[in-house]
Amino acid sequence: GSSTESKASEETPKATGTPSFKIAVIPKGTTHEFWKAIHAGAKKAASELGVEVIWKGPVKEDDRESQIAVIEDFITRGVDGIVVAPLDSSALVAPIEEAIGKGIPVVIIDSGLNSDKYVSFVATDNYKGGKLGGEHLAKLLGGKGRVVLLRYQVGSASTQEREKGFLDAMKENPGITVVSDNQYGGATTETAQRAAENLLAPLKKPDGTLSIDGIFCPNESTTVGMLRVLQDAGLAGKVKFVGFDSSPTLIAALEKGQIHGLVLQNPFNMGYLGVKTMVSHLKKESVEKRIDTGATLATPENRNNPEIRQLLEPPRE
Amino acid sequence: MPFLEMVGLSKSFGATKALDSVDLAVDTGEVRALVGENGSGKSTLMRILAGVIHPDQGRMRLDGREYAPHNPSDARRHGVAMVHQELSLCNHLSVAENVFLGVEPSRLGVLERNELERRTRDALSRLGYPDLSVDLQVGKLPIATRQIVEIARAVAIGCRVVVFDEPTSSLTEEDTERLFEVVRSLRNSGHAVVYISHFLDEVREVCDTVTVLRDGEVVPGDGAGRDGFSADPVGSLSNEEIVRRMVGRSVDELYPRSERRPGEVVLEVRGLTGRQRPSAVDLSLRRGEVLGVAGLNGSGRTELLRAIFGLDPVVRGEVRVAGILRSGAPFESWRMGMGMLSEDRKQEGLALGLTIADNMTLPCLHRFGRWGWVDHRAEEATARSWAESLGIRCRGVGQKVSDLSGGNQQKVAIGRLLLHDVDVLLLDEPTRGIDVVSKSQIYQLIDRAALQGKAVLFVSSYLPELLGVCDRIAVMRRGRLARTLPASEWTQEGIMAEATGA
Amino acid sequence: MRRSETWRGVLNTASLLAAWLVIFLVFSVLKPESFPSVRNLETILRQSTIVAMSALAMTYVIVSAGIDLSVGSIAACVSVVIAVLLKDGYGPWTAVAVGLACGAAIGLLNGVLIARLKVGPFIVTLGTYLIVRGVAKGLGQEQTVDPQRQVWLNDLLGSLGPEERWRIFPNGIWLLIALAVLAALTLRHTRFGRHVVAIGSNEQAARLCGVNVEATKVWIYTLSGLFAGLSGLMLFSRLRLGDPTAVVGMELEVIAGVVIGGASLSGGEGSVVGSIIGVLIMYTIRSGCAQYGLPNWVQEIVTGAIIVAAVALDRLRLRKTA
Amino acid sequence: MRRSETWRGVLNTASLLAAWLVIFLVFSVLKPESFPSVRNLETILRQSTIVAMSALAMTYVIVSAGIDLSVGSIAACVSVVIAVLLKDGYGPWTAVAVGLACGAAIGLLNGVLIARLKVGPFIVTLGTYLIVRGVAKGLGQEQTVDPQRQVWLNDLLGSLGPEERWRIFPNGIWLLIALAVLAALTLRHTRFGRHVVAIGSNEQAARLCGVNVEATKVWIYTLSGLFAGLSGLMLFSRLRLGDPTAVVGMELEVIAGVVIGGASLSGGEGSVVGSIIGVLIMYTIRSGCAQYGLPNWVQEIVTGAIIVAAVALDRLRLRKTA
Ligand SMILES: Nc1ncnc2c1ncn2[C@@H]1O[C@H](COP(=O)(O)OP(=O)(O)OP(=O)(O)O)[C@@H](O)[C@H]1O
Ligand SMILES: Nc1ncnc2c1ncn2[C@@H]1O[C@H](COP(=O)(O)OP(=O)(O)OP(=O)(O)O)[C@@H](O)[C@H]1O
Ligand SMILES: [Mg+2]
Ligand SMILES: [Mg+2]
Repeated sequence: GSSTESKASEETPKATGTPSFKIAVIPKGTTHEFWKAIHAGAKKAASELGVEVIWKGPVKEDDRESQIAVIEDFITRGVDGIVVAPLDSSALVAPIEEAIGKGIPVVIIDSGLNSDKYVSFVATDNYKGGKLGGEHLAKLLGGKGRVVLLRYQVGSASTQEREKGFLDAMKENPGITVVSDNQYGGATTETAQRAAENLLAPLKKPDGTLSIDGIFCPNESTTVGMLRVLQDAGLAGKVKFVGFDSSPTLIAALEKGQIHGLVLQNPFNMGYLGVKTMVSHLKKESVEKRIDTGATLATPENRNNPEIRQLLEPPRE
Repeated sequence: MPFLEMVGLSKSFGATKALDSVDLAVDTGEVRALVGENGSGKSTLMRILAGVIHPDQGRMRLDGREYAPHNPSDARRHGVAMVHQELSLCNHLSVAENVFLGVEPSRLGVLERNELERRTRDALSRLGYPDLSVDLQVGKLPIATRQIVEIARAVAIGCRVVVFDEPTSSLTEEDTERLFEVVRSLRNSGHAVVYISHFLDEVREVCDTVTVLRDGEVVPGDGAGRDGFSADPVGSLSNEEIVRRMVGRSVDELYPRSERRPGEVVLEVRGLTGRQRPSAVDLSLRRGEVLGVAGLNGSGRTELLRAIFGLDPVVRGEVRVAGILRSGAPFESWRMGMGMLSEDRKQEGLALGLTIADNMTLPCLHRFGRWGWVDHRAEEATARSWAESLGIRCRGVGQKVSDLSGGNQQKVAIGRLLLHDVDVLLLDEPTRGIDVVSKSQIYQLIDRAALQGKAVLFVSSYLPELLGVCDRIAVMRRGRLARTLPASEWTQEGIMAEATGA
Repeated sequence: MRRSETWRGVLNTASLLAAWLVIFLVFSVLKPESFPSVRNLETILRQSTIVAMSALAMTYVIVSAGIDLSVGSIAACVSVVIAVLLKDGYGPWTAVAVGLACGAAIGLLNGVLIARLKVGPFIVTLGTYLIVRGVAKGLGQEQTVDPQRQVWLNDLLGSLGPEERWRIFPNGIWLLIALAVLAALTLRHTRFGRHVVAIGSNEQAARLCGVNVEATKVWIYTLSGLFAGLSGLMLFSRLRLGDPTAVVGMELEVIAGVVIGGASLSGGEGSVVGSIIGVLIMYTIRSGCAQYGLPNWVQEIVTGAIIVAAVALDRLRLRKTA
Repeated sequence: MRRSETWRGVLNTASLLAAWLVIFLVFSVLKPESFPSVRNLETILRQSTIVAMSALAMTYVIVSAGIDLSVGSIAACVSVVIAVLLKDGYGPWTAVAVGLACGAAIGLLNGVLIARLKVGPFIVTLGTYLIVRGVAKGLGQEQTVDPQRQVWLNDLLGSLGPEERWRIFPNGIWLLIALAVLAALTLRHTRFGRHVVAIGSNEQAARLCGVNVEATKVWIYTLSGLFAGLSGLMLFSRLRLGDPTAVVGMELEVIAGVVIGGASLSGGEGSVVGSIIGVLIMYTIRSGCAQYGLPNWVQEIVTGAIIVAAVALDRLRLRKTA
């Protein structure tokens, strides 16, 4: 796994007079479009506010230990504030509290942390997002049918929230049965694709069509992996499919009607607000403890609305 | 009742019957020679005694008690120690650690270094090597010295039975003499000693009694042995008689030498200098000529061959084969018509995990088939005919080389050179571990090769065979070629004097 | 090979095939409605192809007593190279050619370091494992690269539509089969193959016997890089995008497949066909467990246990016949 | 050790230490304001401890010409075991004892399979690598396990508060240092240690001399499991939870550290202190690159290149002196 560190420090006339803060922004990983959008948002905030943003992800994608090391290195190196998307709600408590103890304030983005010492928590409500996706799928199915859930990865809090939201939405529809919800896609698109293939194989009817009516995937890599399998088998579009997050591949599928809904977060805003909140705090202004960046549903119908378009193709870094 | 008694021992390896109901008895204060052809089962018998392998049938008694060692350390606990035919040392450990490996003096698992080194020094002094430093890594020692360490391992711990399996195959005359002293003193202090060798002179010099094995069975003697066990006093048998018992017929004309007419020069070495050895060696070799190289262990004969062949880096000098300069690695040497036999067949000579045919044909696969493809049938047929003409004891050329006895492995390695039909043969100790009969076979092959116009460079530590087989003999001393004379002008004493620089 | 050995080889392959059949049958009984079908077999084959491709050349590497840890990184890197070139508008043939050339070049680098510098293959390829992964991420700008083009590469491993059923398998699998046959014949029946075996059995003896050990090793690792490149091509074809973080840990799967297939890591032994079956066994287990609905962690346990058991049984059988 | 050898050993260690110093100095020059500080050194040490702990026993494994791929899985599994026990209300000592016992038991299993069934260590530990990872996930119910308790285990690797500065390092690092000294002495000065070297140097010879090869191997792998368990304890202490998916790929880091430290994968050579420095070198590079702000992919390339270069230089140096 990996991430680029880059510095964005532009002196804008607006920002003269404010002290130039050094703010570390730490994503969970970097190979998803999602993090690129967060990076873009963080940079925009940096240039608007005239602060320096240092972008650095864990060396090993999705590795908690590796993310702890990144935070420690920033503590040693000395920054004015840390904006972090914690890979784990508990494991990251110690290093983050250590940073806070050493006088470095921390803003949490994307996923929660079991602590209340941070400045603010800027994130999507993932449970709501999952539920949104589930309700959309239920509506597409008319409240009855058989569905499957391909989970993301063991121990990932934000996707678990989404999965939970989705399953709760299913429970509200007694006509819907969840055929499978214990298979994991794993960290990459390739593993997700294999998992999806094996998940669908026993669900194929002799005539090649599927014996299920709906599919939900809780993040980008599982959604892409599932999409590939459906495309391969010529089933794309023939089964209702709701995914999460956005990427060029998924947008194309949405346009072709192969995906019937994408739950979108607002990563650009997350990065932007994360840095902005931190700067406000550093300037001794008061900030909200919880900032919801919202979840929106994109469908083949509404995909061309400007505000949806903006979320589907967020500015990237 | 004899001290050590082996009754009805049998052992088969798959289809090979290595031992067939062998009886053997050795007493304390006795040095027993065990002789026989290659593959007759000598090593197998002694490996059973030392607990390395287990017999299919039969039993052993030691000092009047039932003796059935589970493993080598069990055997050592019972006082049975063995010097193995192939070196078995740990190169990364020191001399002292090797000598006491498995039975290190220790307290609560912590080595007692001083004790360890003192006792090692004692053992080495008894062998006549008080100056060998006990804290050197064994991997850094020359082969001959390693053999000493191996022997020290057997005599250092208090044991009652000592087995030597061809201990002198890489020792000089001088070292051999010292070893004999040790063997005699073991006998005099009441040990039972078994001594395996292909050198009947050695047997005659150091052994009291002799037992002959043939095809895994003991050849019955004249009934002079004790308690019905077959063993004859060495003095009561002539060499011819022993050989007759070994092979079932008498063997004569040990050193065949046809009338050879040397042709043009085919191998020319000028000022050849390696990293350490050799230094500034000049020599030239004609077709149809056999040039012997004598010298002490460590004099650099092996290094000379390796440098000529391109296995070791050459610092200065040049090698020409039929006038063409050799510039590269061994694969070029083969292409130029030069082949080499290594003295270390286990490490370097043979791919033990592969078959006889694979090993024999490896350098000349291009002769079978074309475009890089290999015609197996032709390849196998050729290998089979050579295996037969060399008298290799095997179930077929598809057998793994690791299953063969030491001597038969050596024959495979020699077969490879002859089969490839090279012009220049570099032979390093070609008869090491080979029985008397096969030796004369190999001499014949060398002779035949020379007659066909090939040139042979023959390195050996066994002077009689050099004197018997070669046209000219060169003596090597500290990496330099001291003097080259026709074989007829050399005597054993002359060679030794030249080699030691006396 | 000697006749006796050919027999042994055939027997070994037969017993491996039998093992695979048993596993397939077990899952067929557990999931009779979906598992025992040609389509499912095709699915398993398509999943195995990426790993199997590298396993072909890895057989050579392992038979020569070497190891190549960089194959996964090379595959990921080649998938990125192909995707980037396609995205930049190059034709698919150019993309594939350049991608495979990159793979072979990395293999060549491995080979030269191993043969010339005499550094052990484990360390050299551990180094390139890291380096090439880094390069892949750099090339892809730490992103998956989606060329968003409809090219024939995309269908190398796609499942066949009903009108194409006459082809039985997609082209990628046919390519694998053809290369496997070629690799198997080369190992057994050419000088190069015999030299590989000799080096693995006793490198010093091979050198003494006039085998050009260095050149042969360079070839072996170059081949390994090239075939890892083919794995990368297959990976691209499956994902239709270049993914610098894909197939992490693939090298261990490749090695496991080769070893289940009868190769010994100390060299001198191994067969190409065995390796393919070894990979197939692993993927059949995985697919079977998943389709039977076992949780992922049970799948891992079962796969691990079967790997150990397969090799242990093999050793026991050999010891009996020896 | 022999006097001459002791010297060689000291020289080797000194040259490794010098290499580490050079790397540290380079980064100190590049980042003079933050890199050359005791706190930073402590940070690097704390980050290396998990891997270094396993590297201690891995040195034994590699010196004996073996390999253990399961250490990462064992560490993850032990962290889960400890977390589950703590969550269920057991005391921290009990949790640690049971956790370490599990690690040792898995190592024992490895050892028995390797020594008794004569299956190669690569395959056996590849199997347990998968199996144990699966078990960890099963135990943790495919979740990280958060005991949510404040116990002393949590502070084994925590950074020290100002009032504790007199202890210089946290307890976990002191434990590492103590065990390293013990392991180094054991390898050099006990029968067990010498037998390990003998097995790696020439297994057949060791057996002929009455070394109980099987028992020694079982011990070696049990130790490796136990130390991997200690890595798991350190992992738990760092994360304060049990994480079944943690430290994927750790085994390769451990092996790389040991080999950089001078061990040879063909056995017989290696030193405990060298291994520790090897791990330290890797983590210093990583931390230095991170603090200097290099992108991760550049960091991977640099690490890979340094691994190869370190070993290549070592070989060149040895060839010269030989
Ligand atoms: N491990 C083995 N597997 C198969 N066959 C073996 C094995 N060890 C020995 N043999 C066979 O047993 C027979 C006796 O071998 P052994 O080594 O005892 O002969 P030897 O008398 O010591 O010969 P040499 O003088 O050549 O050393 C040979 O035919 C050999 O091929
Ligand atoms: N492991 C080693 N490291 C360095 N040098 C060695 C090693 N093994 C052997 N040698 C060198 O090679 C020679 C091998 O010893 P050996 O007793 O075989 O001498 P030689 O010159 O080959 O003569 P001979 O043919 O009589 O054996 C010694 O001179 C020794 O210096
Ligand atoms: Mg013998
Ligand atoms: Mg010699």
